[in-house]
Amino acid sequence: MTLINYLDYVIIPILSVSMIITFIRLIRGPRVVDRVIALDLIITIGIGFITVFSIRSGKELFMDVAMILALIAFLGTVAFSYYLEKKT
Amino acid sequence: MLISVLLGLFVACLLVPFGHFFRDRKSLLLALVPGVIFLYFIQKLPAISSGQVLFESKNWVPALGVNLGFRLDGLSLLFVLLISGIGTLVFIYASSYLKGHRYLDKFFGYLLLFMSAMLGLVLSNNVLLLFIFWELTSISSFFLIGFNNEQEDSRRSALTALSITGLGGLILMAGLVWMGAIAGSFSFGEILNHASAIKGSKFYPYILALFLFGAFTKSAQYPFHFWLPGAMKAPTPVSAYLHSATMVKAGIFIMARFTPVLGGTEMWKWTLMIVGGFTMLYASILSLTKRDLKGILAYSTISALGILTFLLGIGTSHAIIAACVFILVHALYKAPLFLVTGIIDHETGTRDITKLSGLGKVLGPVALAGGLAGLSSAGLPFTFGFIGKDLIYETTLHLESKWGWYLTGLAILTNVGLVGAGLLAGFKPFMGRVREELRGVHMPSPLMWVPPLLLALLCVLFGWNPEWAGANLAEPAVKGILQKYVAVELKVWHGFNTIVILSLATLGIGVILFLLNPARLKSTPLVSFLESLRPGVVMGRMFVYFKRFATAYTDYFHDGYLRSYIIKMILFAEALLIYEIYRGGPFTIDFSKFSSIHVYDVAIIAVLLGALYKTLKTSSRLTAVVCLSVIGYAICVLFVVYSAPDLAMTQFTIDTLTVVLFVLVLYRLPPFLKFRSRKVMLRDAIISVVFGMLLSIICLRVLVEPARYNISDFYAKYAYTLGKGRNVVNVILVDFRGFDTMFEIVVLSVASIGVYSLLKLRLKSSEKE
Amino acid sequence: MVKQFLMNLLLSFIWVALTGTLYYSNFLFGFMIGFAILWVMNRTEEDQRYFTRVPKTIYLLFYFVYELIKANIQVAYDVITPKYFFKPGIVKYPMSARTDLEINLLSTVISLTPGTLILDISEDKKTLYIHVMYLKDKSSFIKQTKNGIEKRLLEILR
Amino acid sequence: MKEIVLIFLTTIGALSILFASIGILRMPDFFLRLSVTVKASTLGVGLLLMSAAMVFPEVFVTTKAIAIGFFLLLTSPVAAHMIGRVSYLSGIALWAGTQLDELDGMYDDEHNLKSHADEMN
Amino acid sequence: MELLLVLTIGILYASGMYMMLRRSMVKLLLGILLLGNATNILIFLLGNLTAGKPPVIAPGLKVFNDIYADPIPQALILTAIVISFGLTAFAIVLLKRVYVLVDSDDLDDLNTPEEEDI
Amino acid sequence: MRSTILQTASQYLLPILLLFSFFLLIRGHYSPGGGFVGGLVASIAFVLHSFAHGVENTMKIIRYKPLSLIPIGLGMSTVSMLLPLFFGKPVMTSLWVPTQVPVFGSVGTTLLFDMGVYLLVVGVVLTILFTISLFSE
Amino acid sequence: MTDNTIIGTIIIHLLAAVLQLAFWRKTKAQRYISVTAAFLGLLSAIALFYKVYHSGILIMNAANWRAPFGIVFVADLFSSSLVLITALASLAVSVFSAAGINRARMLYGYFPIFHFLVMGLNGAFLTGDIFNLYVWFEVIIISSFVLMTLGGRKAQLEGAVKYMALNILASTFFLTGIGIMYGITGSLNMADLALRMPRVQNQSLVHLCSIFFLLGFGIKSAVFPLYFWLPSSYHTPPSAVAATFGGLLTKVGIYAMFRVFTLIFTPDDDLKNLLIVLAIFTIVTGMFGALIKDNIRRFFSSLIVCHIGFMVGGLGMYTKVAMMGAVFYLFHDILVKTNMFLIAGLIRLLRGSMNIKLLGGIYREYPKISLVIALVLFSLVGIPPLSGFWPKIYLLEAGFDTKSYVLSGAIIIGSFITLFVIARMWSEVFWKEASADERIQDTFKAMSPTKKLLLVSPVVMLCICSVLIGLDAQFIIEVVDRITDEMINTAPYIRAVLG
Ligand code: NA
Ligand code: NA
Repeated sequence: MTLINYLDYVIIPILSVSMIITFIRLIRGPRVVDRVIALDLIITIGIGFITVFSIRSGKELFMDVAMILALIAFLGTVAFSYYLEKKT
Repeated sequence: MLISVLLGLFVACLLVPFGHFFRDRKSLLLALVPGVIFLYFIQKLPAISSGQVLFESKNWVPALGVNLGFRLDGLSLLFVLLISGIGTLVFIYASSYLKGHRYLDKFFGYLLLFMSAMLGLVLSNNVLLLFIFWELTSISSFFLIGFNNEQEDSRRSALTALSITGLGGLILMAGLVWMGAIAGSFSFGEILNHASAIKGSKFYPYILALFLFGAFTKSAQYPFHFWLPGAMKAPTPVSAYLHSATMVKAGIFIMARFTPVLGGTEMWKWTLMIVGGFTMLYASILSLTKRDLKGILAYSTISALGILTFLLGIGTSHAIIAACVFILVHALYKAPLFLVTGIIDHETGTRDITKLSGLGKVLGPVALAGGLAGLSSAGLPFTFGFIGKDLIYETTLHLESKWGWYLTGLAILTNVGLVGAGLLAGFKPFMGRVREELRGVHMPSPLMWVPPLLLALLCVLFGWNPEWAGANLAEPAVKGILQKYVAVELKVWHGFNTIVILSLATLGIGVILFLLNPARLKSTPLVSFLESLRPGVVMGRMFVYFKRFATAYTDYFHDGYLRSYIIKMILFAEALLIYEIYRGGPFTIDFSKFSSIHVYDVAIIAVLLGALYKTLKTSSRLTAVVCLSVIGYAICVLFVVYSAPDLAMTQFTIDTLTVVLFVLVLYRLPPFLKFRSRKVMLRDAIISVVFGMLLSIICLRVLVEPARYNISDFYAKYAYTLGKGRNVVNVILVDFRGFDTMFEIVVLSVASIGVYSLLKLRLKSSEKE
Repeated sequence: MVKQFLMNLLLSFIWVALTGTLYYSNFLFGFMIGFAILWVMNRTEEDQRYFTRVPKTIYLLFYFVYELIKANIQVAYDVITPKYFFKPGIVKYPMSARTDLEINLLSTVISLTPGTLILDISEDKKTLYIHVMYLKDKSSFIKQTKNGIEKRLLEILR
Repeated sequence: MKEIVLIFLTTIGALSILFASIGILRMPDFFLRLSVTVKASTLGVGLLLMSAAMVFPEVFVTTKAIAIGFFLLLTSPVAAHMIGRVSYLSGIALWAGTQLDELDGMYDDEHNLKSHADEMN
Repeated sequence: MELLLVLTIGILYASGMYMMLRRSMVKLLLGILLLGNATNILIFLLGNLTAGKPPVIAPGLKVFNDIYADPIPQALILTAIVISFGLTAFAIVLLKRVYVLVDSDDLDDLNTPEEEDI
Repeated sequence: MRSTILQTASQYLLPILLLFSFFLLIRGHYSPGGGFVGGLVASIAFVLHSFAHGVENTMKIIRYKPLSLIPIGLGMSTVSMLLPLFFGKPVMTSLWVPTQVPVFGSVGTTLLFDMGVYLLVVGVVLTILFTISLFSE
Repeated sequence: MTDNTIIGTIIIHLLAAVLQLAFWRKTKAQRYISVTAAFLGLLSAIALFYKVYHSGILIMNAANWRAPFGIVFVADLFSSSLVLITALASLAVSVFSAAGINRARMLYGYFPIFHFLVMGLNGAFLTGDIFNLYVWFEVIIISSFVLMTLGGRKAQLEGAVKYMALNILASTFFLTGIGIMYGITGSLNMADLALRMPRVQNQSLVHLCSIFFLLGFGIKSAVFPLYFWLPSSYHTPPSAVAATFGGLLTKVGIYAMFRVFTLIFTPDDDLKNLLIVLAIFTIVTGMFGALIKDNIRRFFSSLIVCHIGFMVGGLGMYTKVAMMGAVFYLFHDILVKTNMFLIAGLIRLLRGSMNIKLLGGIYREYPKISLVIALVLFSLVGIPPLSGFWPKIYLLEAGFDTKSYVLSGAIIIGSFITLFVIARMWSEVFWKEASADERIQDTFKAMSPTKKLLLVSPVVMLCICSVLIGLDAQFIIEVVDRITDEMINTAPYIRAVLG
């Protein structure tokens, strides 16, 4: 089994499953903050996925996208915190 | 001819800036304009009466076949002389009548405009040109009727008149355009040449209907006549000019002009005879029941117009001769009657005949004018009116069919009414004892009483000596209508024949009617029946219903609710798409063309759709925002997988910024409103789902469409070698399609300025615009 | 001045890391950009000791990667087993760290260590409020942290 | 050899992420979920990045991977702190098994946090 | 994958429309955003999907030596995304202002009667 | 929203993000990135800073009103669009500096254009967000 | 051969806007820049028109990439005449704005956005690339959003919400259409598309695609049943803005419809009939709306809808004569509608109101202005020989040729209601005595002579233009004739673009 196959048939499915599991938390909530951290985790998983995908497709270009995600994803969390604090 | 038409327009335009020079007596100078025109055309009289037709043409809009083409034949000349001749007198009269009026200069401006329009109308040799002038008469008369614009009545009458004649005009235009389309030209000569083609066309009935609708509205035929009495709100000189001599005759003129083109058919004949016949009788009876002098004159004018239509409908050469003479006759007596009425109104302040009597003692020359005109109107022998009436009877009696006698009866009845009306207007105010309150009445300036007297004297002059008018005015006019020569020999006395008996009988009955006080007729069943036929009121009511319908319609479609608009638009879109998809027929999908589905595909789509579902369902705004950003991030990952890193980056940053935006803005807003009506939600769901399905189907169809031409190969080839960049998307953005980017950043700038101003700019309530 | 220079140096290193090309010119360019950015930011605050000890920082970084792995194994076990072993609590922790940088690094490090998470810092910057997953005893936790992570960190920083 | 290391790294990385996601789903209260996710996911992604750095021979990929990891380490505790603090403020319920809550009552009306309960503000 | 995306596009369009038909201004906005996303994916799909081949010419090459994803739809979508960001920003603020003025999130309240015209 | 941690973090994230944004800008022609994304990242840096320190303080750092960046950015792009006119070429035609410049690679009007876009995007995003923060009632 | 004159107007307005942004809050400078730019724009438009009129279709390959690879700008007679007319209208609005727009609005970017809008209009007329057209449309709509909301009054914002939502819907349709178009042809260049459309195997897709364009442009041009945004919003912004909108915005939709449905898609009978039916309903809807409204700008807005029907009807009949009528009408309508809304603004300055029930007495106080206005009003109606008259002849003639009797009837009734509404307005606003209502106030009287001149001269200028169009209809007809030739025979266009 080559690395690519391994990534395709093991790693990516694991990541996909993780994403969906996290997503269930996002749907379930119950509070907005739960959704926000689920969102944060989804993005983090996304970073992982993109990394794996770039290994898999041999294009390191995609890591740039991961870099952007890593740098600014938390702005969303900050913004939601800002919102919630203003509201309470 | 062009110059004569333009002269009035030019002077009218000059009056806009230089009007203040003409606000006093100097306004009399303006009478020079019609005067000069009159003199110019009178010198053409010999040529025309010898049978010549003068043409003049100047290119204007050759593409449409519209040239400034003029044609001076007998018919035009007759009208031109009336327009300019009576015009001169009316101008003189008006400068005194409206002395000191603040809008005197504008009055003359409108009047000049009107006069030029009339001249243009009767002279034009091109149907579109004719129509242009036709509309100008409507507009200028709108301004003239509404001249006393501070009075609501006046404004309303002007609006009614414009509405009726304007509608007629537009419909006439359609008729003329169709005629032109069949003839292949808008030149009157060409149309005349294609007369048989037009008459033979299967569109003839429609063209005729459109044409006559226009003509009838303008010439105040029943049931469109009601605007004319209303138009009496205009200052009297206007009434005298527009509503006796000229504008209303435009309708008659155009019917006469087009007689060779459209006339002669049964349809033409019967329509004109029925409409004209009914109008003449109806109006003549009603004219007797009016107490307002102008009302009497207005209805008798309508009646006269009915007679003219009737005669044109009969269409025999006798009839045409009668019509031509009667045009002249009517103008010559009706104008002075109006002018006299104006004097009475001006000096006494009333036009109610029951309040007027004995004015003959204080207003001698005026009474003379009124009396003579009244007699001509009544058709006393040795007045021109007698000859007119004579010819009418001659026409009806000469008809070969059994209808002749019926029509003669109709004519007699009408004429009896007109005799009464003429006497009521021309005699009644001057007879009897002077009323106490009228004793202080002064003679007006000669500028006011000389013009009507002149015209009245003409009535007598032509009455004594009709040969000249017959040969020089009527005969060429008849030729102009019929396009063939018919001798017109008018005589004072034909000998004692049936016609004379009928004429005298008419006169006698009329006089008796006058003496019996025709106001009493008002209570007769016939009159109350006729009075109950009020097309004006009916049309008014129809208009109200029309407006009500318009309101309902507008309220239905434009109901103020955004979602109702969207629904209508989407339903429309769906209808079109469904029709087109249905028309496109079935299609097969080649599944092998599609790429396989990976686990991550499923995960991405599952997350996307799940988040979408939550967005739709949640009642928390913030959850919706969270879910929306999940959708965005899922799309971002999709872009990564399917080779669009630039897109993914942009999508992600923009999505994050959108979240920030939402968060900054939304925190004060209340939770979502819940208007849960299952029915509405179901309806919306169905509409939206159908739309989504249509889009899916379309996508599928596009996907099965075989390989496309690939323009990106060019980009791929030159992105590095010429564009000097490796990232083709970026090279497209800043180079190949740099213009898109250039102006998309404009969009961004404008949006930010918009946000800035929206939040910062607060106008004070006192600030406008 | 010196601190800014160091910050600038750091930025140029990051630049080189980003572009991945270690040319002299590239480093110089990165330095220039960094200088420009610092100039734009125009900070005037006094006494900000940025990265005075770069090597120790890098050491710290690797230390925490190690800690991270350790923490994860513990948590992972807890997550996948049906029974919950944790005894959570929010603990008030009096800091020795004083400057913003110290506080920040400390809280970052604590957040990344197993089972602890900074919830907030008091207004007077003396107290951390830490969410602890496996809280057996409050005072022993505080002591452990004081002598462990905080001490190590402050050693590097001061 | 390299392949085995890679498989090892990616597997551990993916599994940590999986545990984080299971954690976020299973944990009984918000703070526990938060606590679990931050670390596990950061680690997992870090490992995946490391494998990427190994796979691609170019230096700049390695630096990129380091940069991403660095950014994640920098930002995720901050994010966790922000959201945790706000959740506490918004009065989210702690798990029933919570031992101690020393934050209780320490915030004043303007969300200023005191060091001591008696501190006047 | 195309089939999944076709389905997704349909659902996105449908939900966008559905949201636009609600009475809440915020939902209207969400609807607009969803429609924007739907359109972008539509362009992306109809411009043909290519997995893992970004249109970036590898260093050292002058032209592509492999297949590559069509860059044009990407450029178009990029432009469209940026434009719709501008519009969205404006729309959000507009709705906020309207909310403050009318004191309601209800689109049905946005009918100042004609009598109040000046 | 006062959080010491966020404030400190934003102090060092701001330069890093700005640096990163600039990185994205100048290599956009060769790899994913470009003026847009660069500008967006730069503005995110400032937005983050404003969350931690308040908009007023962030505005002090930028010194210029973000609104004034718009004409500058737009002006730069416009100039790069119009520059070829002076060489008798159609607007928007790329003009290149003949030699390769270190770090940047090929330098030409497209880079100027992209820089205009970058500045404009920063101006736009910050104008929008800061105005909202400052003036929302 | 590429020629930079084509985008002269675009560049002038772009530079003006950028300069004005640089002169932010310096309203005096902005005013000077605006009027100067509008004037230069006119000169440039004249130059372009002159060139195109004498030497045929001109193209400009942006960034020097030949079509269909780069974005191409094409000036044929149609687009260059529209550019010219737009330049006239925008000069008028610019001058009017200099005095008629509240200073507060100028402080917040009125002028730059106005110039962006005009730039967008010119771009939309000139571009030969369908996606670029989309970008121009977005420039137009975002500018119009901002102009519509500038000042932020309640009615303005309420109208803007609907305006915005429905216009974004239009953009969505348009963009979807572009996506489909790219999907089936792989091209974005309009000339190239014209060649590729017939080669698409499944022609049903071409029709489907055309429906999206119909919907998108239909919304922009306010065709029934897509017109709702227009009467919901056009009565709310300042008059100078409403003038730009009323005169130009819907017309871009019409332009795009003509361009797309003559160049890229050839309508089949179904589509033609659909257009005719839509035209009839549009006319009827507009005239009903106009009939029942008492606010000047509200019924002007409805009249816009009504007259859009004339043009769409012209397209629907799809004969040369019909299109000549429609294009002529388009030219006339831009000038007159712009002027109408300027006049509405003038009236509001004279009286402080737009409700005909409150208005009155203007004729008495301002007879000369009133007469000029009368001229404009009646040229809208199409009283011969003013500008609105000629195209109607063509339309009626085409109605006869194509047996579109109902449409002809609708045109007649629509014209009649226009006449009625306008005459009623004249009678109420100008003739009627001044109302004693205290809300009535004359702000015009107190203005400086310069300001008065700035307000009145654009009205007079546009009035002269429409009178000239009426009197020199021959020239316009020649132009229109050539334009319709270009529409019917697209080969020269395609050859010019693709070389
Ligand atoms: Na370029
Ligand atoms: Na870019």
